[in-house]
Amino acid sequence: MDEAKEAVFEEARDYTGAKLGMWLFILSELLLFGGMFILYSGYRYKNPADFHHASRELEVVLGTLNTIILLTSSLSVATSIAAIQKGQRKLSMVLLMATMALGLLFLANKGFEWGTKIEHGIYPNSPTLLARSKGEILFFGLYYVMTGLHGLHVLVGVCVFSVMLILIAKGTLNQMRFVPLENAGLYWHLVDIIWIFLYPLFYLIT
Amino acid sequence: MTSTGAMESIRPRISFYEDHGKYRGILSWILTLDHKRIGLLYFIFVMAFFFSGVVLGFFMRLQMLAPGTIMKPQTYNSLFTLHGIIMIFLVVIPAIPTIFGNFFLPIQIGARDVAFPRINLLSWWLYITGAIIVVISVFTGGGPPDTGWTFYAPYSLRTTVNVPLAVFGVFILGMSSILTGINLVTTTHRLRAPGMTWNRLPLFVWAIYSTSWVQILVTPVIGITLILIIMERFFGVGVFDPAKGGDPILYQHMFWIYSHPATYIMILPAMGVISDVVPVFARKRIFGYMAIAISGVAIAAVGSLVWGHHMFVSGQSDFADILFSLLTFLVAIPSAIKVFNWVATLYKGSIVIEPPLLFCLAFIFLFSIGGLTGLIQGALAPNMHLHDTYWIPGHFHYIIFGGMGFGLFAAFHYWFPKMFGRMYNRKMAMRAWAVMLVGFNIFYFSMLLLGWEGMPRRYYDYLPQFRSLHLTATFGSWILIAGLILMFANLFRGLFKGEKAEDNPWGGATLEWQIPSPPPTENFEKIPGIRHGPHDFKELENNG
Amino acid sequence: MIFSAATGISGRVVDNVFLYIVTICIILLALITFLMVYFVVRYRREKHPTPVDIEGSTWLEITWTVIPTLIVLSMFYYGLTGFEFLKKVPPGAMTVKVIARQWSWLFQYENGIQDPELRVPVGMPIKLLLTSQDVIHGFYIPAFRIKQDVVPGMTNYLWFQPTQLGTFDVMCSQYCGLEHSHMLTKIVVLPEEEFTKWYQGKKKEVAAKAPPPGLQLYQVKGCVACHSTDGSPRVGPTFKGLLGKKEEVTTGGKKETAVVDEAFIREFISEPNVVHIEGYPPIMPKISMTNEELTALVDYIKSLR
Amino acid sequence: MENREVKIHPVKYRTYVFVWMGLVILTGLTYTVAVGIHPAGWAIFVALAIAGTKSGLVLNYFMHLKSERLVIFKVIIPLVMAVFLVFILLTFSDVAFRGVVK
Ligand code: HEA
Ligand code: HEA
Ligand code: HEC
Ligand code: CUA
Ligand SMILES: [Cu+2]
Repeated sequence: MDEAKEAVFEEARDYTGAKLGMWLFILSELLLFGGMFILYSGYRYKNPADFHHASRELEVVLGTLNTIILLTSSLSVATSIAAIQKGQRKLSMVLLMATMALGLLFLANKGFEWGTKIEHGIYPNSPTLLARSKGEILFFGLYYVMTGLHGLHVLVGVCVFSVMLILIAKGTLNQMRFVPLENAGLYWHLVDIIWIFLYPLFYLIT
Repeated sequence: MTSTGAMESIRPRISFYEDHGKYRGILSWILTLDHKRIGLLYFIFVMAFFFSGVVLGFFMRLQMLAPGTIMKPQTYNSLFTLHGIIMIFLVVIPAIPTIFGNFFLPIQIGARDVAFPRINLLSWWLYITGAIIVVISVFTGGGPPDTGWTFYAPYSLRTTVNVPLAVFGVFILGMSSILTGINLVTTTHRLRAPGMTWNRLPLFVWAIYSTSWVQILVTPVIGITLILIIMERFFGVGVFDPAKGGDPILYQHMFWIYSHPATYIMILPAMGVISDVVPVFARKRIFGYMAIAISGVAIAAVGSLVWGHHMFVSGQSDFADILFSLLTFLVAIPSAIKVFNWVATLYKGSIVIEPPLLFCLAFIFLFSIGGLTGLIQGALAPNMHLHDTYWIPGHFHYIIFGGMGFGLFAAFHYWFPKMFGRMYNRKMAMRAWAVMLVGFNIFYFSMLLLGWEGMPRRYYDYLPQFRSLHLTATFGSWILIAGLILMFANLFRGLFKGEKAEDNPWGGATLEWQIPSPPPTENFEKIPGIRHGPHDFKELENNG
Repeated sequence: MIFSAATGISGRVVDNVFLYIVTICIILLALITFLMVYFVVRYRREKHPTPVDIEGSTWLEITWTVIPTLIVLSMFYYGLTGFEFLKKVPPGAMTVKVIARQWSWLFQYENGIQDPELRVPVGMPIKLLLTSQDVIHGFYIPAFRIKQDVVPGMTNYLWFQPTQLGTFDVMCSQYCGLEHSHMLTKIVVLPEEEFTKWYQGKKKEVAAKAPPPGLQLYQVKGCVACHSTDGSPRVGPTFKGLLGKKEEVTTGGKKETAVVDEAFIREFISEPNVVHIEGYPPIMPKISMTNEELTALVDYIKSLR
Repeated sequence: MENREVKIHPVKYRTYVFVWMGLVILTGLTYTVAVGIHPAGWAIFVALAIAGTKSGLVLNYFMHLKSERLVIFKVIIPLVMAVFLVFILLTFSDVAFRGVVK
């Protein structure tokens, strides 16, 4: 192999560089949600009472449960990465599958929650909702958009993990080469952090 | 993996044009991982969109010759919307970072490629996808969007034309922009050659670096805003719809949180070009290197805090009006510092007058006018009168096209021999420059006067008192476009018929001039060690 | 003279700030341009073959940071004083409500008079309360140098004090759709007595007949923006000869031919988004009105043959 | 060629489990405070403070920010927080100060 090429390969696999890139991506994701939080805070400031009332209608227990599910999945993915770094491939795969299962459980829960709300006629533009106060319309508008966008991120995360799982099974990812998995993990933690804020802001308004 | 196909064939003197990598023909371009090829890909498409934008502008000016006879109101409304969308999102925001940032940033810091070549290619594909979606939106649904490039709610929620698709296209363009930003920041951090310390970076690299940060941090905000418009249109969530409690002013905040910093995404790279080109033709180092580098970062930082100056008459609180006006004035200071340093660089130089320098001088002049008109409308009382009149297009054409546009032309003329290995006709370039400068001022100065007279913008028709100025403006636009055609014809001719360029025709001291023209794949045989700053012409001469 | 003169107190205030900043800007621009051109000529290669390498100068950097800072702060301050004046409504101002909608203006006076043109007495401070029924508009009187966006869902205000008799243009400055360019009206500054006469006269008119006649409703409700009464084309179909006209309509995706009768017109005005007329954009807004007003309008439309 | 990557020292599983326990406890805490105690006024600040602590744990341990050596990693999160805070504050300079027009 040509010397020049080899050097490029080494640079292209620059471990810190890859992580830096992922972090920058995470920053921009944070501000994507940040934009929504700006809207949220503006509208909550203008309609405090309505937000409080509307928040009462969300299932706090389900929300708390989902928080714990997501926190646990963060734990499992972090340990999965540690496992592959230690060369424990099987363990890593099991933990990764657990993460995906928890992610799906989270989505199922969310879907159930949305489902009951929609059954009660509370969804954007529904006649029931439009009959309510403006603050409540806004609350539920934001609720659907923000949790929906977050759910989409969870879904993407699960898809990414399934690719990672295949790569580990094939041996492409291993004790020597795990950056993609580590980056996927970073992404998952980001999704977790966003939920950590969504949870009190939607479910715990007093 | 990387294009391993051509691995054996790497010989130092084969340019990246001949080394087509794993694929042949068109595929060797659209699937390339080489930063220079990707830069050229952007070049082609940005140019194409730029020309469509100019043609739209030309038709808008025609309409102003005889309103009512040339086109229907709806046509005019979609024309200025498309003109704005194309020029802002498809041309000036990507132009310098993607074309020249891609092509020259890695070379200037002594790297073989960007940090993530594949993501780089992905950005280009996203750019093309977004652009295609925007183009499709023109021909489908209820017809081209007619909201203005600002998509203000609630009009954008109510109009029956194809807003969601256009907005989605812009969203994709935003993703492309973010990925480019991530790539260039990481590249600057990780791939600098040994000895390329932060205070030896060419100022162009500094400029692209600050720009990239702005891209990463504010683009997502407009991303989510545009998504919300789509949500509003399809599901009626209500966050921007006053009928459901939404606040149209909050929409404007969200929009300008991105779109004001976006204006600095446009201008900073151009400032970087000027800061690197002027010293080469003055044969001396830049005056106040650190002042220029830091003021660039300051513009990026403070520039992210002034968005409210687009909303002085929107009904936002008086307190916000005052705060944003103050911040707006503060952001002018780093720009002023740059201008003074550029002028000071000319002092006691040994100045060679070549086309790139002329474009730089035009930049300084036109950018100053644009910036100073910015100060006038940034003051609260005059803004009450000037907002949403032709004064505003006057201001931003001066600063975007006079600033960013001429900066880009300077870059064209400066790096042309390096990129293509050929030289254009310099005399002709100077003539085109003169024609453009004349046409430009006739055209856009009339716009400023129209605005002061009280002619609102986005009008397809006007009251009789504005007629003479509109005619002058249209007349000026013809001269301007003539100059533009002359310039591009000259460059185009140089591309095919120009004489072979030397490796270092201008005597530049930065790294790209120390390698062959056009550069070979991977740029350097051996990663260079850096021992001096970007404008150390003495050092260069001593080394031969 | 190329500049149209400002009028009203606000006009003078804005012009003064403008002049102050423009003067400074012109001086700065001249200075920069002169130095740039001078250096290029003076130090060109033929005249000055060896460059002097100067790295920079800290005191110069400080100077040209501090001086511009002071300059821009003065600009800010001056702009601010003008702004404060423009925002502070003097006590005793006469209040007029302004209603904006696509694409016409309506002015409502305190005594119930409604008019598509703004009439004010000279010398009297006027406070305008701006509301919009659909999208954002911008209320702009160039001669007075004042402007304020009219935003749906909130009330904005603007005040001015005319000092000169005459008629001035009012324009819509915020892009609001198709006929944005024609959302124009006039402000008429009248002598005190003449204004009072008009005001009182109109008032009697208002008291005398309710509901007002169709023609007035046609203007007041804003139909005039989109429908002509003389057969000329506008955004919507003309009212002339509407009754009995045969036209292609789409109802819920089904195309059919309908003959326009009184019931059709009534229903169309109350629910404009159910049926669409071929060849026109489906943008007619739902305009709130009482039953009597509706009847008056329909009678008016019927009368246009 | 890839030996740069081997030098990483994986975190002990135990650490992760402790962090997770901390997170769950904090979740319980924020729930109790909101549902059980009902503090008026400052409730949102308590909730945000707890959420901030939780994300601090996730960032530092799960995402390894604590053990990153390069300066850039240390500044980016504060940077984004600062940017976001400024966006909120400037938006509130409008939202919170709008007078009512009569
Ligand atoms: C490249 C793009 C670009 C850049 C760099 C700028 C730079 C500036 N802009 Fe501009 N602006 C736009 C693009 C840009 N703008 C666009 C597109 C719009 C309209 C959007 C729309 O509505 O469609 C707009 C609108 C706009 C408005 C809103 C007007 C309105 O709608 O009511 C304002 C108000 O404050 C403003 C101000 C400024 C200021 C103060 C600067 C400053 O940064 C300028 C600084 C530069 C200088 C000051 C000149 C150089 C210095 C000297 C010559 C030395 C002497 C100087 C001093 C003593 C200070 N701009
Ligand atoms: C980069 C931005 C850009 C550029 C270059 C131009 C170029 C032109 N513009 Fe502008 N214009 C806008 C951005 C731009 N415009 C925007 C954002 C609006 C507001 C839209 C809205 O209201 O929503 C607007 C609005 C606008 C109006 C006001 C419409 C109205 O309010 O009613 C008019 C009217 O005449 C006009 C005319 C023109 C003409 C004739 C040209 C040209 O034909 C002049 C010729 C151009 C050149 C000679 C070259 C400039 C070159 C470059 C910038 C670099 C190009 C890059 C490559 C070649 C790779 N434009
Ligand atoms: C914003 C523009 C606009 C305004 C204001 C407006 N209209 Fe219309 N109108 C339209 C358009 C456009 C159509 C065709 C609608 C369609 O195809 O859905 C229309 C159709 C109609 C029709 C049916 C015409 C036919 O050919 O059958 C009637 C009747 C009518 N309008 C009455 C009114 C009245 C009365 C008012 C005022 C109270 C009014 N309109 C205000 C735009 C407007
Ligand atoms: Cu109303 Cu423009
Ligand atoms: Cu701005």
